[in-house]
Amino acid sequence: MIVEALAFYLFAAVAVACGVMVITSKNPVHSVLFLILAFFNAAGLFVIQGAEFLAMILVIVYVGAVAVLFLFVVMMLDVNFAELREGFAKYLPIGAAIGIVLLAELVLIGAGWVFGPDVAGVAASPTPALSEATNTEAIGRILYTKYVYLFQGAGMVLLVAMVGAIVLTLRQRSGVKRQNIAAQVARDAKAEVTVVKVPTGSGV
Amino acid sequence: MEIGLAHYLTVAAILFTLGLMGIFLNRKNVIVILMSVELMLLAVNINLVSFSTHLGDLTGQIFTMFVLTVAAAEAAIGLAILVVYYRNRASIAVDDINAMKG
Amino acid sequence: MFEGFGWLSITIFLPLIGAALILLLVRGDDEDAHRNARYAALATSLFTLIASLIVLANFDGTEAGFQLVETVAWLPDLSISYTVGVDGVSIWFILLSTLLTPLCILASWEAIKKRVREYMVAFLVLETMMVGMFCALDIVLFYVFFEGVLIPMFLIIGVWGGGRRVYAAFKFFLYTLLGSVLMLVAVLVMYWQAGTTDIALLMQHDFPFELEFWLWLAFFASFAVKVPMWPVHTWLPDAHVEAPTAGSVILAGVLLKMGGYGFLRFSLPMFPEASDFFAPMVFWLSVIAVIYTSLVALVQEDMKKLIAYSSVAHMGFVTAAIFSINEQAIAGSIIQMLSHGLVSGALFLCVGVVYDRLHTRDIERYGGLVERMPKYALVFMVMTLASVGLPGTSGFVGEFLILVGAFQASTWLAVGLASGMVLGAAYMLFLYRRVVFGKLVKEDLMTMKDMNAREIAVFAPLVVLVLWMGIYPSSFMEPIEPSIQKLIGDYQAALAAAESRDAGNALALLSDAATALGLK
Amino acid sequence: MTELPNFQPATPEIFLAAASMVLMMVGVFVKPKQAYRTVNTLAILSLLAAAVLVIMVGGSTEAGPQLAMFDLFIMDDFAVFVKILILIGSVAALIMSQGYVQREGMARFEFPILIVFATLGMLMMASANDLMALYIGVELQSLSLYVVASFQRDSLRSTESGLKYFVLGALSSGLLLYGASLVYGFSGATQFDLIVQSIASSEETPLGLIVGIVFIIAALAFKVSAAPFHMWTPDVYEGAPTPVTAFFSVAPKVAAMALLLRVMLDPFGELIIEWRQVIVLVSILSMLLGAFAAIAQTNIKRLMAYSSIGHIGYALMGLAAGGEIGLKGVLVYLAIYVVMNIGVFACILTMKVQDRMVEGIEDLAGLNSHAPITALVLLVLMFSMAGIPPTIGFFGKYYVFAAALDAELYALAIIGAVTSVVSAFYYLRIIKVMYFDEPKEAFDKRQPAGLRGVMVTSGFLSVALAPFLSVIVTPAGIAAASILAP
Amino acid sequence: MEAAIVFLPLAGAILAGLFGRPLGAKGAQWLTSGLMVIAAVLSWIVLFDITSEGKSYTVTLFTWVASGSFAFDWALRMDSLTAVMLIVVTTVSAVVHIYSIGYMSHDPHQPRFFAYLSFFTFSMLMLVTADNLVQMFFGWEGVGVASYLLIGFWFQKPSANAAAIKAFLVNRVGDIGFALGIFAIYVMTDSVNLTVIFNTIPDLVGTKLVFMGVEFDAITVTALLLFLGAMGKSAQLGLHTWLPDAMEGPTPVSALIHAATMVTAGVFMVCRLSPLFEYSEFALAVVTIVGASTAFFAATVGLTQNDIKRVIAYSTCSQLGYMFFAAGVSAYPAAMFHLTTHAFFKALLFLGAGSVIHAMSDEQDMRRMGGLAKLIPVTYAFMWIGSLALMGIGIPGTPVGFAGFFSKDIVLEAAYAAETMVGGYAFWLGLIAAFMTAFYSGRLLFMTFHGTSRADEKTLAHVHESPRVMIWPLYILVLGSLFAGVAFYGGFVGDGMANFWGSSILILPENQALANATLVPIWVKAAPLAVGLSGLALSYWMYVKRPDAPAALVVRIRELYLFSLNKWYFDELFNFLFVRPSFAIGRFFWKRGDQKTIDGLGPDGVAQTTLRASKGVSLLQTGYVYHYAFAMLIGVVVFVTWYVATS
Repeated sequence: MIVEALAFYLFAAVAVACGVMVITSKNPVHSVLFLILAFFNAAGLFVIQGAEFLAMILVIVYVGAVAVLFLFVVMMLDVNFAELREGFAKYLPIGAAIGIVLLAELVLIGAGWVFGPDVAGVAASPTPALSEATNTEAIGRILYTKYVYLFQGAGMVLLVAMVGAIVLTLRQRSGVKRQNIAAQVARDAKAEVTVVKVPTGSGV
Repeated sequence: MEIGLAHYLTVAAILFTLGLMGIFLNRKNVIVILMSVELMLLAVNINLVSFSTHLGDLTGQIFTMFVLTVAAAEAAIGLAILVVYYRNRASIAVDDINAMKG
Repeated sequence: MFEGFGWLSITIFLPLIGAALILLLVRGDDEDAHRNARYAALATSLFTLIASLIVLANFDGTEAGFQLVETVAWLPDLSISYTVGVDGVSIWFILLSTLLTPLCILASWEAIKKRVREYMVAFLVLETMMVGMFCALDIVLFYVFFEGVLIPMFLIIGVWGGGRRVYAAFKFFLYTLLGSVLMLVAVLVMYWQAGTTDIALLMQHDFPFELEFWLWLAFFASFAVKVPMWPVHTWLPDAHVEAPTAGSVILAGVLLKMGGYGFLRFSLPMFPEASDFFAPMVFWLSVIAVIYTSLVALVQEDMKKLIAYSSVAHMGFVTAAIFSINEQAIAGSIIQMLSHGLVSGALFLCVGVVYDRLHTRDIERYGGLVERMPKYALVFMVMTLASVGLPGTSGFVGEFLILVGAFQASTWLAVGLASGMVLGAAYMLFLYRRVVFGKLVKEDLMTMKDMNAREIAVFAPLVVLVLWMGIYPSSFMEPIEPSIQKLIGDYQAALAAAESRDAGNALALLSDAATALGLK
Repeated sequence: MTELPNFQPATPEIFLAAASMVLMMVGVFVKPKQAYRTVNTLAILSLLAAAVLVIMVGGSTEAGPQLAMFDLFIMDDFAVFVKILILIGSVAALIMSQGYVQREGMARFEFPILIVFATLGMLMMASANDLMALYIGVELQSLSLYVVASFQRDSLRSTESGLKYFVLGALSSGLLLYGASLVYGFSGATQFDLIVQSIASSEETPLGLIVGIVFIIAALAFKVSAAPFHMWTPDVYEGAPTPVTAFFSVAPKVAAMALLLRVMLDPFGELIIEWRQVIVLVSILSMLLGAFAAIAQTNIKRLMAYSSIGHIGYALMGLAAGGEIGLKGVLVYLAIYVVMNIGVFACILTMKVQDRMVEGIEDLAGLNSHAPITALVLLVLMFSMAGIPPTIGFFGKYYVFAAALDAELYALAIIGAVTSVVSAFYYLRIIKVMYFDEPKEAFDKRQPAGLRGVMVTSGFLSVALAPFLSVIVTPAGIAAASILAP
Repeated sequence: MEAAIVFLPLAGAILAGLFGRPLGAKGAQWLTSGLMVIAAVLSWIVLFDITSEGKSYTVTLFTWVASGSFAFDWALRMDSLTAVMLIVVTTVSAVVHIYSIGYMSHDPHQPRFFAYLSFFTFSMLMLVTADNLVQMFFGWEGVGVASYLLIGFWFQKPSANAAAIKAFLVNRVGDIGFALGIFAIYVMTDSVNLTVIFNTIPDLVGTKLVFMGVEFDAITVTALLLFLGAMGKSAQLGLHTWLPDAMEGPTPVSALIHAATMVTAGVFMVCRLSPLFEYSEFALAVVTIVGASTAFFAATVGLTQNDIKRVIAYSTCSQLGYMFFAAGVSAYPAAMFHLTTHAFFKALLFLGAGSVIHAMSDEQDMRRMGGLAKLIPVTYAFMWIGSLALMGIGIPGTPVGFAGFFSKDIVLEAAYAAETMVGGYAFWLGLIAAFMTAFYSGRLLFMTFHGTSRADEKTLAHVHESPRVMIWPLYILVLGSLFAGVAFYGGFVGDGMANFWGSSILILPENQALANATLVPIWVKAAPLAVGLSGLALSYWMYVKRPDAPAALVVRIRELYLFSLNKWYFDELFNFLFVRPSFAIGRFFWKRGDQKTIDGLGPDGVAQTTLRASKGVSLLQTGYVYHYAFAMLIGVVVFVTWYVATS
C-alpha cells in the first residue's frame, strides 16, 4: 500500500510539475521535453491502476510518435526563443483565479464520487478477473468485436489525418518559376527576336 | 493512507486546468498551445483509466485508446496546419495570429 | 387541394398571380417593358377589384358571423389552417384595398420611371397581403399577411422614395416589426391556452384576466404602432414623406387601418376585460394624439408631412372610438377608417399631382394654384373639407358617429376629440390657403397644367365615394351593422360574465372565510 | 462474443467510407487535370447514393429505432431526417464549390474527398448512440473541416482560420472528453441507453454527472457556434474559402445540433430541469450576440457568421423547451435554415468582379440593376433570414417560439422576439445596399450553372415552400417522436 | 314644392360650379338667379300656406345615418318658423343674386361666385328646414363653408384668405359646442329627431348629466352647449371676431350672409329649440346676458370704425344681440320679428354700401368719402331708409314707422316686461345701444354723403349711380324696410301670434314677457325712439355742424376711443391666447417632442445605442486565440460554478 502511495505521489508530483513547466518554459523544445516526461509519469499512474496496455501505448505511441513529431516541427520551424511577453503577466492573475476556481470545483466533484452498488450493474464490458485474462488480452477481446465500429472509425480518422497532412503540406508548385539554366543557355537570338520594319510617320 | 479514485481525479483535474491555462496564458507560440491540448487529453485519459479501474469496466480503457489515437491524428493535422500557416506568415507567435477580427 | 377556394381566395391571390406573370414575362428595362408592366398591373388590379365586387355581391349584409369561409388545412400539427372569410367588420376594408390599388397604379403611371416592373410587382404583392390580412380567419395566417405587408412597403419606400428614404424605410420596417413580434409571442401563448388558432374559436375562448392583461398589451404594441398612436407615431411622418405618392396613399389608406382593424378583430372580442381595463389609457393616448399631432401639423412646411400628421390625428379618433365600445362609436370608427382611407389617400394624390409637376413638397413653393388648376383646386377642396369633417362628406359621418359614441363613453373624451375638429380645420385650411389660394406670383407655377384625363380618372371615384359616403352612408353602414351588434353583444356578455364570475369568486372567498371562521 | 455485429442500419456510412476510398483511388489514377472534376462529380453522386440508402434503410418508420454495431449505432427517424439534411448540405456545397475551387487554385481532388469524410463523420454523429461513437464522429468531422478550412494553403486568411479553428476545436474536444469522462465515471457507462438506466436508477443525480453534461454542452455549443463558445466562428467564416464557409454554415451545424439534441434529450432527457438553464442562457447570449455584433460588420461572410450564431440561438430555444414540440421546432428550424443558408452562400459565391472574389457588403451596391435575379433571390433570402412572413424563415421561428412558449419560457421568447427585430436591421441593410444604393461595379455575368441552380432553387423554396411546409414539418414531427419514444 | 325650394339652389350651385365654363358668366348668372327667384316665390307660397293655419309637417327624403338608435333622415320639417326663415333666406338671396349680376360684372370668376352663393343658400335652407339636429348641423357647417368660400372669394388677397379661415375656425369652435349639445341631447333622449326630442324634454326636467367630470342639470348644460354654437354662428360676444373681418368678401356676400341669413342661424336655432331652452331658466338668463352684452359691445365698437362695411357689420352684431336677449326673455316671436325686419333693412344697408363702394372704385374708408349725396341720389335715399329702419324711427302707437321701429320696440319692451334682473340688464343695455346705433348710423350717413368730398379727383370722376340691375332689386328691400314691420306685426307678435306660430315655438306659461310687453309703461315705449332721435341729432351736430368736434372729443377720451377703435382688443387677446400659442406649441411638440424626445429616446436613440453596443461587441472579437479560449473558459467556469453553487 505504502509503495503504491509513494509511487502515486511520485508520479503525480512529477507529472504535475512537468505540466507546469510545459506551459511556462521559454523554450518550446523544453516544453516538448517536459511534455514527454509528463507522459512517462502518466504511464506510471496507469500502471499503478493496472492498465498496462494503455501505459505501453502511451509511451510508445505518444512519446515515440506524437511528441517526437512536436519536437520535429519545433525544430523545423526554427522558432525564436520568445521572450515572455507581457500578456502572460497581465493575464496571469485573472487566469489563475479562474483556473483555481475551476480546479477547486473539479476536485470537489472528484471527491464527491460515489457509486451506488445498483448502478454498477450497467457496466457495458466488465473487466474480467485478472486470472481470466490480462489487461491487454481483455482489451483485445472486445476492441475488435464489440468496438469494431469505433475501431474502424478511428481508422478513418487516421486516414483523414494522413490525407489532410499531405494535402496541406505537400508542394507541387506548378506556377513557380524556377531557373532553367539549360533553357537559358540554349536560347537563340534569331529564333526569339524579330525585327519589324516601321514606316516613318505611321507608328507601329 | 489509501490512494483512492479522488487522488487520481485530482491529478487529472490539475493537469486539465494546467492545459486550459496554457491555452490562454501562452503568448509565445502555437505549438505550446498544441502541447497544452495534449496535456488536457492526458488528464482526460487519467480520468478515464481511473474510472475504468474503479468501476471494474473496461469501457473507459477502450475510450482511452481511441482518445490516444484521435489525439495523434489531431496532432498531425494541427502541426500540418501550423506548417502551412508558418509558410504564409513566417511566424507562429500567438499574438500575430489576428489577421481577422471584429 | 384546391377545393375550398372561392372568390375570396381569388381576390387574395389574383394580384400575386399577376405579379408572378409580370416578373416572368416582362423582360428588359426599356419603354416597352415599362408600358407592358403598367398595363399588366392595371389589368390585374382591375380584375381583382371585380373579384372583390363579386365577393361583395355574395356578401349577406344581414348576417353577423363570418361568411364565404374557405378552409384548407395547412400546418395541422399547430392547428394552423388557411381559413379566410369576411364579416361586416372586414368587408369594406377589402374593397378599400382593392379600390385603392388600381388607383395607385394609375397614379404611378408617369411618376415612376425607373424599375417599373419591380414597382408594379411590389404593389401587386402588397395588394395580396392587404386583402389576405383582412380576410384571414386564422390568427397565424393573419399574422403572415400582417407582417408580409412590410416587405413590399419597405421596398416601395426604399427604392422609389425621396431623399431620406433609407432612414424612413428602416424606421417603418423595424418599428412596426418590433410591435408585431410581441404580438407573435402573444399569438402563441393564446394558441397554447386555447388550443386553436382559429379566430372564431379564439373569440369564444375565455382567457383569465391576468393573461388577457399581457396579451392585450402585446397586441396593443403591434396595433398601436400600426395605427399609429401617440407616442409611437413618429415613423409615420417619415415614411409618408419619403414614400412615393402611391406608397403614401396605400400607407395612409390601408396600412394604418390594419391597426384599427386589429383592435376590432382581436383586442375587443378576445380580451374584453383587458380592453375594458385599458380603455381609459387608450382614451388618453388618443386625445393626446389628436391634439398633439394636430398642433404639430399646424406648423409643418412639407405638404406630405402635414397630411401625415393629420392621419395620426384622425386615427386618434378611431382608436378612441374603438374603445368607447358602443354601436355608434364602432360604426363610426369603421366609417372613419374608410373615409380616412379615401380622403387621406386622395390628399396624398393631390400632393402627388403637384409634386409630379414641380418636384417639391415645400408648401412655401406653392400658392395661387387655383388660377391655373381649377379642377385640381376643386378636388383638393372637396378632400380638404372631407378631411375637416364637413357634413355631407364621408369625414363627417365617421367623425360625428365617433363623437356621439365617445360622448357616451366619456364627455372628457368627446370634448378632447372635438377640439381636434377645430385644429383639424385650422391646419387643413391653412394648408389649402397656402397652396391653392393666394397670388400666383411664382414663375414656375405659371406654366402648371391642370389635371389630365388620367388624373381625373384617379380622383373621380374617390370624390364620388367621399360624397356618397357622406350623403347616403347607409349603403355602407347597413352591411356592417349586424357584425357590430354582435361584436358589442359578445363584448358586453363577456364583461358581464367576468363580473359575475368575480362576484362569484368573491362570494366563494367570503363563504370560505365564513367556513374558516366557523360561522357556517 | 464472436457474433457479427448488425451492419445493416449503417449501410450508408459503410458505403460512404468505401466510396471515399474508391474516390481516392480514382483521384490518384485519373489524369491530374481531370482529377478534381471527376472526383467531385463522383463525390456528389456518392453522397446522393448515400441519401438514397439512408431513406432505404431508415425509411420504414414502423420498425422503430434500429440499433447496430453492438448498440453503438442507432438508426431512427431522427437520424434519417438529420442525415438527409446533412447530405443535402454537403451536396449543395460540393455543387457550389466547383467554380470557386477551380478559380482559386484549390482544385485538388482531396477537397471533395475531405468533404465526403466530413460528411461521413457527421452521419456517424447523427447516429451516435454512445459517447465514444459520438467522439469519433465529431473528430472525423472536425479533422476534415480543419483541413478544408485551411485548404487555400497559400492564403494567410485561410490558413489562419484553419489554425484558429483547430486550436479552439482541440480545446473543445478536450472539454468534450473531460465531460464524457465525468459522465462515464458518474454513470458507469458511455452507451446512451445504459446512461439512461443509470440515471433512472439513482435517486439523486450526482453533481459530477451534471458538470460532465455542462462540459459536453460547452463542447457541442462550440461545434454549433453558440455564444459564448462562438468566438471562432466569425474569423473562420471570413477566412475560410467561401465554398468551405458555405459548407461550414450548413452541414456541420446540422450535425452538431443533431448531436446536441440527441445527447441532451436521449441520455440526459430526464435531467432537463438541470441543463435547461444552461441552454437558455446560451440561447439568449447567442441571439443577442448574433443580433448586435452583426450590425457592425462590413464583410458579408463575417456577417453570415454572426447571423448563424443568432440562428443557432433561436434553434436552441426549441431545445431549451425540450419535449416533442421543442425537438420538432429545432428540426424544422434547422431544415429551413439549411435551405436559406445554402442560397445565401450561393449568392455570395457569385460576388465576383473581374475574376476576383469580393466579400464586402458594399460590393453588393446596386446589385438589383445589374444582376436582378441574384438580387431578388438574395432579397427573398434576407427576408427569410429575418423571419418575415410569408417566407419560410418565419415558420422556423414560429415553431421554436411555439415550443419555448409551450414550455413557458416567456422571457426567452420575448428576448428572442426583440433580437429578431435587431437582426432584421442588418438583413435589411443588405437589401438596402442591393436595392437602394447606386450601382457599383457589376459582377461577372458568367456563373456556373450548378451555382445558379442552387441559388435559384433555394430562393424559390424560401417562399414557395411556405404553403407546403408540411413537407418539412411532418417528417420533423416523426423524427422528434422517434427520439423521445421510450 | 318644399324640396324644390331647398334643392333648386343646390342645382344652381352644381351647374354653375361644374359647368361654369360652358355656361359662361351670363349663363351662370341668370341660371342661378332664376332658380333663386323661383325658390323665393315658392317660399312665399309656402309661408302663406303654413302660417294661415299654423300647420306643420315633415317631408322625408331618405335615410341618412342609422346606427342603432342614432338614426336620422334627410328630411324637411315645415312649420311657421321654417316658413319665415324660408322667405327671409330666399328673398334676400334672390335679391343678392340679381344685385351681384351688376356688382360682380367685372370679375373673372363669376360662375364660381354664383355657385357659392347658391350653395350657401342651399345650406342655409337645409339648416332651417332640418327636422333633426344633425341635418341642422349639416346646414350649420355648410353655411360655414360657404361663408369661408365667399369671404375668401378674392383668393389673391391675403387678408381675405385670413378672414375666411378665421371665420371658419371661430365658427368651428361654436360648432363644437353645438355638436356636443347634440350628443348630450342624444344621450338624454336617445334621439336627435326634433319631434322626439320636444316630446321627451318635459319628462327630463331635473335629470343630471355628468359633463367633464362635473354634474350639471342636463337640460341646462345641453342648452348652453347648443347656445355656444349659436354664439359662434351669430357672432356673439367672444366669438364675434370673425364677423368684421368677413367684410373682406364681396359686398353682396356681406349682405346675404353677414346680415340677413347665416348670422341669424343662431337666433333661429334658439327659437327652434325653444322647447328645450324654456326648461332651463339659467340657460335663458345666459342667452339674455350674452345678447345684451353683445348689443352694447358691438355698438360701442361701431361708433369709431371708419370702414363703411365694418360699421354695418358691428351694427349687425349689435342687432343680433337684440334678437338673442329677446329670445332669452322667452320672447321668441319678437326675436324672429326683429330677425325678419333686420334682414331686409340690413341687406339694404349693405347693398347700398356696396353701391357706394362700387361707385367709389372699391374705396371703403369713410374718411375718403363725403358729399356723395348728389352724385348717387338713389343710393343715398336707400341708405337713409335703411338707416332709419335700423335706428327704429317711427311714431309710437301708430302703424307709422320703419320696419325696425316695430321690432326693436317689441324686443325692448319684452325685455323690460320680463321683470327679471337679466331682463332689466338687457333693457338698459339695449337702450344705450339703441342710442349708439342711431349715432353711428347717422355718422355713416353724414360722413359718406354729406359735407365735402375727401376723395381724390380720379375717384370722384368715376362716381356714378349703379346700373339698374343693382338698383331694381333693392326696391324689394326698400319695401321690406318700410313695411315689413307694420305688415308682420300682427302675425308675428301681435294678436295673431298663436295662430301664426302654431306649435313651432314653445313658451311656457310662466314666461310672460311677450304677453306683458304691451302693458309696459309709456316711457318704456317712447324711450327707444327718444334715444334714437337724440343719437341721430348728436351725429348731425358732430359731423355736419361741427366737423372738428369728433377730433377734439377723441383727444379728450383717448383711451376710450382707442379701446373702441381696437374693438376692445379682442383680436389681440385671442391672438395672444390661442393663435400664437398654438403655433408655438406645435413647433415645440414637433421639434422637441417628436424629434428630440420621442425619436431621440425611441427609434433613433435605440438605434444609436444598438450601434454602439454593436461596436462594443465586435471589439470583444479581438482576433486573438487566447481571448477566444478565455471566453470559452469563462463560459464553462460560470456554468460549472452555477451548478456547484446551487447543488
